[in-house]
Amino acid sequence: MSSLIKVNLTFSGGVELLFNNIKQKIIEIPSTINPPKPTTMKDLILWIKDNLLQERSELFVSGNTVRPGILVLINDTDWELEGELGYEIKDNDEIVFISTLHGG
Amino acid sequence: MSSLIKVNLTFSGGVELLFNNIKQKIIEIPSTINPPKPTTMKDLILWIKDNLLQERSELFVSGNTVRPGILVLINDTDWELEGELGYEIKDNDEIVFISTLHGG
Amino acid sequence: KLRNDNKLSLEEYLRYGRQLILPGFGISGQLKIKNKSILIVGAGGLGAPAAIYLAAAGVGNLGIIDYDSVESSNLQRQIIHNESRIGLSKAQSAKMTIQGLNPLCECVAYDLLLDSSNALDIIKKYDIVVDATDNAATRYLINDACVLTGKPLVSGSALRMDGQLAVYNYRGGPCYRCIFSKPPPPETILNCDDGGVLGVVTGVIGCLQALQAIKIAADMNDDGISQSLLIFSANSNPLFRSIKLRSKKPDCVICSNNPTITTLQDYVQFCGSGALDKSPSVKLL
Amino acid sequence: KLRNDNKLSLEEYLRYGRQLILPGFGISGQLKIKNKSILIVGAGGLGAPAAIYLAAAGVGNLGIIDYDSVESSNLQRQIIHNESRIGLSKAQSAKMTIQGLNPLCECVAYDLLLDSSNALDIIKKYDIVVDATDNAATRYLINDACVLTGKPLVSGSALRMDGQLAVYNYRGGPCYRCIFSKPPPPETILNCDDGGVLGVVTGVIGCLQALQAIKIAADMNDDGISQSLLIFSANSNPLFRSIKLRSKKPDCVICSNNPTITTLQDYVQFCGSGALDKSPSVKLL
Ligand SMILES: [Zn+2]
Ligand SMILES: [Zn+2]
Repeated sequence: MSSLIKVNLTFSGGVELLFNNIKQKIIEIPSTINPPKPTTMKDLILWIKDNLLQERSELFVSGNTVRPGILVLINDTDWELEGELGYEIKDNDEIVFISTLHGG
Repeated sequence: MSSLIKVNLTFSGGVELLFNNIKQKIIEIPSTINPPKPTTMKDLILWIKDNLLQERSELFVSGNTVRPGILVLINDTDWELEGELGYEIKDNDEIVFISTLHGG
Repeated sequence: KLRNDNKLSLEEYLRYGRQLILPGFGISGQLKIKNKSILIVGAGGLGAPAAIYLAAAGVGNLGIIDYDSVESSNLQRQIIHNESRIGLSKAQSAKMTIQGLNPLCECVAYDLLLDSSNALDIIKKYDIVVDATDNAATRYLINDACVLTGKPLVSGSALRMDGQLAVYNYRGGPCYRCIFSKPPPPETILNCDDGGVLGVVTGVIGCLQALQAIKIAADMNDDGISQSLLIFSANSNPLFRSIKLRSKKPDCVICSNNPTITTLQDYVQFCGSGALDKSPSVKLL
Repeated sequence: KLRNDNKLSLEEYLRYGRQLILPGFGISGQLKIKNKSILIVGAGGLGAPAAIYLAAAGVGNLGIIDYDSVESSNLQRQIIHNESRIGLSKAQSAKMTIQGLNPLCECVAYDLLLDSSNALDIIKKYDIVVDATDNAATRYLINDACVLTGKPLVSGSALRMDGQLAVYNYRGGPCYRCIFSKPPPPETILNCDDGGVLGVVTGVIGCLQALQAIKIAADMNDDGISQSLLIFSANSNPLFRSIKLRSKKPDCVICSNNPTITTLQDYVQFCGSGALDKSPSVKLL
């Protein structure tokens, strides 16, 4: 019984350039991408890589997580406080991928 | 059966000076201050005047509403979009009273 | 008087290179702002950074209005002036700084008090108006003049640790009177001279005014700037809060389809105090 | 060298009047910032408004580091310089503007490239460090030097339409490495010269850096500034977003109780590029 959950994605700080310059996107994904476990951030990142990323995936992922220099926010909180890759995605979660900037 | 509801109040832009310089306050008020109708913004403003305001109430209220120059926000939205005085307060609502500024 | 160039000179390519390679701005954005004129009312805490960043960005024509002269107590926040300008007209001092920063920007200094007798004549010459004033009467005056002449208004204000930013009369959004139909009682109004202000609070809001004016001048994606209020509180967390404002009021006295106000008014009387008054609370002392 | 006055002169009362009457700041806040020294690394887009507003506010001692010279293409955003300074050292030019704005501020211009050989000696002389640089290697260098010398770090960055602001190594909060333990691949890093930037975006972030430095200098209520990241996006709505950051990492290589890094490193090697490099993506062209 894998229902669909809605996730609000935001790409910012330059990460949007990897996604056709789209800054916000609402996606629907199965609540259990890898049954029987609920969909986690690890599943979501892989799903984004496979379904949304246009090319040069090494600019977004590194191993099974995001590359260094991309900060991940779950509902406006650093994902490190939420369990990182193990965080279980909930319906209507807002996930932000933001590139750290160095210019000035 | 008037249960208690929690309301998050924020005073900003100078309005906090009327409330002992307190910018944020969580209050608990009856869900039906005037039975049988649910508590409205009109009830809340009167409640604040009677329970929180220290002095010089004319700097906060005018008639049964807030004085000109104070903008009221309900959950980050202009209260005019939410029904103004008639809006029915819900548990955990965030209500902001902000004074319009003219300096520069 | 306005330039209407369709291309950039070599000097402009060099100077504005960082904007020309900017996705979403580029040469077309640069040409648009080059051919726009922006009026800044007030060369004080807000007008200083707004004028500087608009001139630096390459806005073709800037007008700066201020009737006041530079004083030592201004320099804590009015960073377009400096020690050597004390006693000079603020409008002239601002123009001098702008000419030193970007000689390609044509700048007109108006050393006068904007009022109902001159506002329409001046404002109608510009494409966008930046309200960087410090009193309620002038804010209603500028709003009404912008509605009557059809100009977008970028409004900023700052006091103590707080600031506010909004764009009025733009793309069908509300005007200042739609939000604040009645002026506040004069005894509740403070300006920076009487209430104090942390200088950099005006810096933040003035920069954001320049940003919104540039976005309007370059016809950039508005994403709701015509109907939102940004609230800045320098000693709160979070520092900023964005508010969705109401739409244009169907019965607004000036911007609705059936306005009852069709000419400029006596705004000092309307507000109970004006640009030349000290705050009433201070007058009572 | 540092002044340690316990009172304000008549000149200071006049100049800083708007801050002296400011609730929550006042004479005690003014005295605190007068007796503080702040180092600004970079006199570019971020450092320009940061230095100007810190000097204007009355910070007693400012240090400004930059190894570069003023070019015409800088003036679109580096508003502490002007046409007459082209070719001059940016640090010297910044100092000249500051002296003209507020002669009471003692300003030291460092016309050099901050690196592992000089960073500790310079940074240890200051109370607070403002990172207004434009490359990853220098950001790690400054972070490590601030941790090793125990200085709070106000970090700002800007690129294209985006900006970021955070305070590191302050009141038990995380350092830059706690958040970004590995540097990004060099091919993903752009500076403003190569990626472009809207000038006023650096204005907004630079002003906010000055604000946070003033709040630290005056010991004002921190309200979580030590553990949050402000994200600014000039063409999004809302313009700002505040993020709660993680705490200090218990195993951070430099700021934890058992650090594995106890001296400055080779940051150019660590990041794969340094302050003097063009972006790798551009080098490939
Ligand atoms: Zn209206
Ligand atoms: Zn650390």
